[in-house]
Amino acid sequence: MSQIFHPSLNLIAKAMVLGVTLLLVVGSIVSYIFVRSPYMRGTTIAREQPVFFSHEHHVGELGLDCRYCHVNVERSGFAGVPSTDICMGCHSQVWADSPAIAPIKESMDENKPIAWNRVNNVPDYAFFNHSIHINKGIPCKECHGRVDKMGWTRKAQPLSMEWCLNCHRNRQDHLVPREEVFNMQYELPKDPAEREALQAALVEKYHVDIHQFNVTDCSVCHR
Amino acid sequence: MAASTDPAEVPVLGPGQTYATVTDRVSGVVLTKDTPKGWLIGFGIAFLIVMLMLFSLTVLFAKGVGVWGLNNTVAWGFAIVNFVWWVGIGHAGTLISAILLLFRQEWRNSINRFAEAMTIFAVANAGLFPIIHTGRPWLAYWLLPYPSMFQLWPQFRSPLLWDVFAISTYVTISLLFWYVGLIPDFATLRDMADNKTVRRIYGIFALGWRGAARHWAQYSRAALLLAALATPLVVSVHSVVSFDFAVSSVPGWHTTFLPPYFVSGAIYSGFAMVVTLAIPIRKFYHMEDFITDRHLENMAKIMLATGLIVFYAYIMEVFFAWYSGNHYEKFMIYNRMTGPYAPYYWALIFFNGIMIQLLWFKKVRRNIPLLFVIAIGVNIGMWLERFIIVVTSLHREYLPSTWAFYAGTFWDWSLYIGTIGFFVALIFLFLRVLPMINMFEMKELVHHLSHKGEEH
Amino acid sequence: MSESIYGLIARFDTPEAVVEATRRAREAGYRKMEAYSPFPIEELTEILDFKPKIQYLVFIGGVLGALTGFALQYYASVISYPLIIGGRPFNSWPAFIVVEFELTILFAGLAAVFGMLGLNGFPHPYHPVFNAKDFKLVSRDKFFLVIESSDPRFDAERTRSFLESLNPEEVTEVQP
Amino acid sequence: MDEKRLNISELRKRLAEKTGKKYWRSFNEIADTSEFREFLEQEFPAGAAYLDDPTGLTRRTFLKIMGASMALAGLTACTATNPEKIVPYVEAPEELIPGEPLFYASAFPMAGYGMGVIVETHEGRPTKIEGNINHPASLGATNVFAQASILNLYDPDRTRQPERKGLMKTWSDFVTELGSAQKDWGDGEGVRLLTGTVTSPTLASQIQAFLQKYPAAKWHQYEPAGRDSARAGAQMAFGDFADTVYHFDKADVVLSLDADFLTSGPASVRYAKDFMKRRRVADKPENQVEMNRLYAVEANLTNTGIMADHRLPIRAVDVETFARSLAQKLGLDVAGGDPAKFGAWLDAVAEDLQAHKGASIVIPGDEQDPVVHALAHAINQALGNIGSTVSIIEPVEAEPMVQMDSFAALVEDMNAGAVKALFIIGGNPVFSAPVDIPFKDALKKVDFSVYMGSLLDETAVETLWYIPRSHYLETWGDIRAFDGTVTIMQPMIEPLHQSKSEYELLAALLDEPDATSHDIVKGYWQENAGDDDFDKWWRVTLHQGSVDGSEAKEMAATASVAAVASPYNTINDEMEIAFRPSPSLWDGRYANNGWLQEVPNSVTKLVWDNAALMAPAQAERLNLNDGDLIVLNYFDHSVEAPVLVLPGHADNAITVHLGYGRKVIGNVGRDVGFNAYAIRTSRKPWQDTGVILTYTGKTYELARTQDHHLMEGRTLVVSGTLEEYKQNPEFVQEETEYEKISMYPEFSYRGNAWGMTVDLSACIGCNACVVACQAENNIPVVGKMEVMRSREMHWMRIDRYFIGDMDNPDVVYQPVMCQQCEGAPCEVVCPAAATVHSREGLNDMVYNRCIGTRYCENNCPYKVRHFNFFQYVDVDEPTLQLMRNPNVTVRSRGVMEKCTYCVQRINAARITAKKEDRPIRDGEVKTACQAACPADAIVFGNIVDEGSQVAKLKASPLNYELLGELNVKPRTTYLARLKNPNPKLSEEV
Repeated sequence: MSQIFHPSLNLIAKAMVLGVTLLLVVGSIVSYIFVRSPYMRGTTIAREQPVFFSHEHHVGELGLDCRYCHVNVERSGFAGVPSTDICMGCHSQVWADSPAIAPIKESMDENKPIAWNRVNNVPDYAFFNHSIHINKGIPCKECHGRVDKMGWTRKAQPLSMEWCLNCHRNRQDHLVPREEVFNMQYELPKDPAEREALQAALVEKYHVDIHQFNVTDCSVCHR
Repeated sequence: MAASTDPAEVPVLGPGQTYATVTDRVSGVVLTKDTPKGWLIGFGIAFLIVMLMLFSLTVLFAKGVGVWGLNNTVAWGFAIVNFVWWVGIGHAGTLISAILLLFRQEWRNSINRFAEAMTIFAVANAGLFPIIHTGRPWLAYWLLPYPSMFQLWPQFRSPLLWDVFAISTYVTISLLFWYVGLIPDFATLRDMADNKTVRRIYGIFALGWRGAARHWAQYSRAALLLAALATPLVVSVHSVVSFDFAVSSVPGWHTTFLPPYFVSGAIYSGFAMVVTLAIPIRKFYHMEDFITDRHLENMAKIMLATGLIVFYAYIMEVFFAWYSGNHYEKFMIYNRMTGPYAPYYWALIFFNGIMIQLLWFKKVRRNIPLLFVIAIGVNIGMWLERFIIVVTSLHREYLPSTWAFYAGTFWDWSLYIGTIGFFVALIFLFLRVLPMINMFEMKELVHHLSHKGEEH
Repeated sequence: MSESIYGLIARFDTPEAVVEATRRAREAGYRKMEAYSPFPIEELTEILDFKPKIQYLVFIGGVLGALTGFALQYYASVISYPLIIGGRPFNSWPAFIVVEFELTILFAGLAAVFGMLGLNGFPHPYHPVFNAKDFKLVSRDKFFLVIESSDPRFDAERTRSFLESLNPEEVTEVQP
Repeated sequence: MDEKRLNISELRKRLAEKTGKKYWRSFNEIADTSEFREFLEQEFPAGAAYLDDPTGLTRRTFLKIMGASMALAGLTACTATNPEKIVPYVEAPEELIPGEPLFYASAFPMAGYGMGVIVETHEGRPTKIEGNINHPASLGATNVFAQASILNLYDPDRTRQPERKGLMKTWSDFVTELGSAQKDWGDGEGVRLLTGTVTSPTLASQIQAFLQKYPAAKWHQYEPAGRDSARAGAQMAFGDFADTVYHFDKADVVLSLDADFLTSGPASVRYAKDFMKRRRVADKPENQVEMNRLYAVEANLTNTGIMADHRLPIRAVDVETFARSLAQKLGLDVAGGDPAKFGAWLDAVAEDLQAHKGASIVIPGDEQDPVVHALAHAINQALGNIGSTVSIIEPVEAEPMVQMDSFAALVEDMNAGAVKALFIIGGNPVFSAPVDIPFKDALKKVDFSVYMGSLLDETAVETLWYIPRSHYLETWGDIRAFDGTVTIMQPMIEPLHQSKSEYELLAALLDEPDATSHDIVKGYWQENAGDDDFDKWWRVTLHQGSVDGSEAKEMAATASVAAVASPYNTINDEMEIAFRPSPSLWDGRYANNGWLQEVPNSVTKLVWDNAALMAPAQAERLNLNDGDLIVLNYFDHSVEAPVLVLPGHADNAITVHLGYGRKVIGNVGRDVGFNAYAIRTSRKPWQDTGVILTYTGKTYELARTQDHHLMEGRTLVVSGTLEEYKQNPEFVQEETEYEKISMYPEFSYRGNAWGMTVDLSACIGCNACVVACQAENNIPVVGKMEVMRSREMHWMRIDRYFIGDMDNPDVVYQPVMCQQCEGAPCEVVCPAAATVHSREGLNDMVYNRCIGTRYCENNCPYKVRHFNFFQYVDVDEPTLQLMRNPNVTVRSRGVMEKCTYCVQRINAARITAKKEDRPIRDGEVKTACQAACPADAIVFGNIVDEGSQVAKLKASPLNYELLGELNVKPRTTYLARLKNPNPKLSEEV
């Protein structure tokens, strides 16, 4: 009887078996990492806007307070995008006739709102409330990053459920004093002991509920 | 020989069979160039029905499960009925190859191959239903435990999740078991074929099997262990399926004896399906020498035994309802017997309880056409049983204000019939490209028989 | 030339013959040999004094499965994301038994199959023995005994005559 | 938005593509595709008014894109790769905080009367109606109509702009044509005004001005389901028009003469509140429990009849006889009674009433004949109730008149050709006119006819001009409540379409076509407020939602017995036909409201249809069954109607509901049910004998949300009598005692524990909760077909069971919503962990995790879970997106949904409380159903806080768990239903 396969196939066949197994393992690891990558979470893209607006300039250089434009962030679940008249508050004098301001003027004159592009977007079925986070001492930069260093605004955090949970389950580690919430430069004490003491105190002060044996209630965000 | 009266006289193998003849007869069916007319016609019809199934599925996905007869009271219908029915059928194969192997039942050798094939095809159908019956099937993968970005896991207390594990394990093990059994036969086909490509193809699947004694040793041991594992698996799978109901709080579902009841029911319907297939196949391919009346009779006996267990379960159900003194349980049974679905219930009792009693008589067991009819009847009866359990329990539950009715729509039926077509189509393909009978085990049988000093 | 061949192969018509032949060859002190048959013959295994190891793998597989099963469920429902489900405890182990059981079977089963294939060195599409004359009948109705040239006692002439003495149907050389 | 006007020829082209639709309806449908969207996308619709209004009206300018993007909380996650637009205001209105709701006081007008409401708005979009606690007609509660009115505002079928003979026009076109028409009006001869009942002071003054300008012009009023009998009755008794106000909180014994005062009429909410004050016992200590007692005499089985401790089903025409017999028993000198006929029942009632002189009420139904009202007045007077439990007040209406006569007179003149210009404001008379008043034909004789209505309806297509009427949430206005209290209605939103208010129409008639409702209403009050600091008065009044001291004065009136001495009707034994306003569609005005079409009739559980209701005995005699099509023939007018057998209905009588069978209307209401107006006459508009009934042999499919009406001997609704309770307060506990064992240890929940009690003694089955829930939680409407497949989506339903004698059964209501079980069976079986428990004990339903196995639904013993078998929610229609509650996810196809205890409200309250570092106060969180309930039957709160009302109620011996034997530990529990039967008649109960 004659052979139907070439001797080399012995090795190749075995190699293939091994290869497939390997592929499965590596594949799953890669995909695990990939879906969480900045690329997939869109934290790399600085999104263009209809108006050339730079947080870096307004916050970093001019040192404007967040609340100057995001007026309701302490009162409302919805931080709020500044209405045109707020922009005009300054720009009716400052840079009044620079081309960069033109779109704002136009919006004012034509009574047409400016259509900004959403940067930080959570799915419609996830209900996030700014005011409570602000009021309990979660600093803006915790989620929005150092906007004072951003030209075009960029998504700073993955904003995935995993990410939300990890913070909610270690609330004390993210607290800062209420008055530092809007301060982009504020740094917690370097010394861990000091830092812990401070945050423990804040937990007391703001009545942050940290005794929840990891149970995170779904209906807090989904309803 | 088929006319012999004493079952012991009826051999499990026709006369004059040698290693060579066995090999040639069986592999011949596969390796022949000209496909039989009957096969082409049969497969053609089955294929058309598969098209119907695909159409039905398209409509389902496009519009939503609302196209079915479901409502807010009877939230499960045909999909789950068919699921349980198919899983049940999917039990005979592994049972025959595993349990009967452990018990060293020689007569299993000729039927285990296509019984296993049947199992896999049936379970494939079964697996389809739980997925498509969900409202958002494209998210069914959420039931697999993987590290998602929600950091959420499936809910391991849910019987439906147990199903996911039970069914997938069952499919995997059955497939492997089947394939392992096929390896030596692949080698045979490789060696028997004249066409080089054909030999190559079977050669690949044969993995280079060459019948070395040491290989056989590992092989038989592995097969034995697999059988030992598969046996509890078979039992567990349908027990788990029964948990879907037993674990719930629905009167008519919430019963502790459901697992044994379901398992025996599964074996019952499984064997019925094997008989339903074996009779025409052995006729069409003239395999009477391998699938003898002895086989059919033994299967008939098993049907009788399991059938009696099932019938007993029906009676117990009624007894418990009465004995429990629970209003809802009592009402449930009363409603089954006299409610809007009473005809189904009594039909079920007839098919699974009364008709089966005929098998007490050897004459009936030996009467092939009649046996065939009975087997078909049992298939129907077992489907009705699942329908009764699912629908009649749900449609009149605790609060009379929520009582409602359920009836399958065209889309329910088309999908059910479609899966039957799918099943048959796969069987046809199997018969064409794979040895329907395990050749090496048959040769082993020849060997044993020759030692018993019987045939040659 | 004796070095250039894989070994000598003898064809037999009946299982009894090959069993007998193998015994005799064994007694004659041959070790590097293998018998081939269309179906398993237990005597051969004994004669060749071969002990299958597969069962250990299966056991390990089973244990692994059980552990994975419980670990997975415990991690998911107690450590990673505990949820209040119908007021049941986070670690409702009675409910976890089913999945644990299924995984035990699954792992053990996989170990059995792939263990067997592995131990048998499959896939192994090319093997010298396929070169032997009429060897394809091994999967039909013939029985073969091969004595490999690598056996210390192997000698083209003497081994051939020895095989001839076992009244085979035919003795031929197996090219490597 | 003239530039948005449609090019007709272009429309015709598109029309060609559309088929099978009435041509002039399609105009609007097509119109609303592209142009209307565009219109919505602008922040300020072109030509919108009051941009610079000092009173901060800018807040009402709404913002479609942001609004919709928040409202459209669907189940689709946005990945980083599809950027979403986010649009701020141009000028931020100072008091508006995006993301935070605002609440404004206004009034819900119906049939001329107002009910004070508080409107919740999001980004200037009204989304929910709540009751106004300071308003006499509401006291914080609402009714089913008020709840559903929000949908009317956003109804996609609303007409977009004025039309002239089916062609799209604008207001200015109308004004021009009106001007030229007015030229030859002279003194107004032949100029007529037809309105519904008018109580609005502003509108009234405008009409007066109009009548002064055109002295020969006439003003007619017509309400198809109006209160003529009450007016005529008062006239009969007191010699002059007067209104009656009842004080149920002061009444120990109440007799209803065919009056469904608990759920029907302008004061029903208030009356239900007052009545229940005297009926709820669970919140009182066991030793001092007491209940009022209600007797009801009626033909149809109404909610009031169901609440009654004793109910006497007799034909509506026999009620007069009953009243006369009672009067005689009470020693009044009237004829025509037949005390023997009513036997012990009558004696007991009379005795009871006499025993409670000055503390009882005899209340006649608005649908009863005037004489019954007059009799009731006389009886109340004899019992000394007038002045104590019954007040006679000056008419609330601007111009009381017997409307049927006025309407008849108008049509006479029209037929005589004496009417050259007719202005119809609301009411849809072409549809609702009695058969013997041929309004439709008469209308053809009027050259210049103008109709103002909210939809293009039967009347709109017959008149020359049609002006879309602004919804009450779109316009300023004022209206009086049943007791005369005036509310100034403020708009919550810019008119969505080119609609106008009746004030603006009247202004146009007075040559001020550009006057805005705001100027008109504010102008009127500037003169009549009688307050020197008007701006303050205005702000305060708007804020509190009622004008101080505006309630009608009580008048000294003595009812004349002589007036009612002799019988008014000659009663025969022929079969009776009774016409009643539909509890869902009223006189038909709400026919295009999907919520109201699908809310189950609380008694029959019928949806999307009306039927000929008859007693079982009668159906048996005539060998008829549910759904059999019969022809009702009454004075050679006939209509085909399906039979519905209603236990407890009076024998030898048929009741039909008005308002169905609309032919010209939006997509929702067209051809739903049969039109009972087709056999209604002005001679006997409410009931008469002599209807002839023939079976057609055909049957018709009726959709009911409940097909089985008996409790099958199960302990579902536990009920007893006050006596039983007094003797053995524990009787409920004994009835619902079960051994409870569990394989697992008890789970200890932390923090707040939300729970609810439902008082079955209080529930009047009015459905306000059901619709409130629907509005609050974005619950879709599924339509008749789906209901027939038992796929309705209402998160809460009101189960209704009949007990005992078929001819006069005891009927019980049981509101059932998710019971929030601590040992929830649904959670255990969900493989995806899509329904789990929160630490506060809520059974959370996570839509976005649900894959739709429906296992939870099977395993829910209460069957309160509802599955989206199809994509039920309309996510395309722009106006409907504006209506959605932005705080509740809009569910998509294939997911399960259910009651959440209004978790969005709990969360809002929790956040507020946390910000203020305090616990959530009792009563701070009110679920939508609780807030709407006029009977305060539903109480929600924190059950671990002993101080909370819910905790107190759960401690009551009347408290029990539904299906307690299943040991699922529901957080919602029920308070057993108590009745207070008269011992003398108790064998009847």
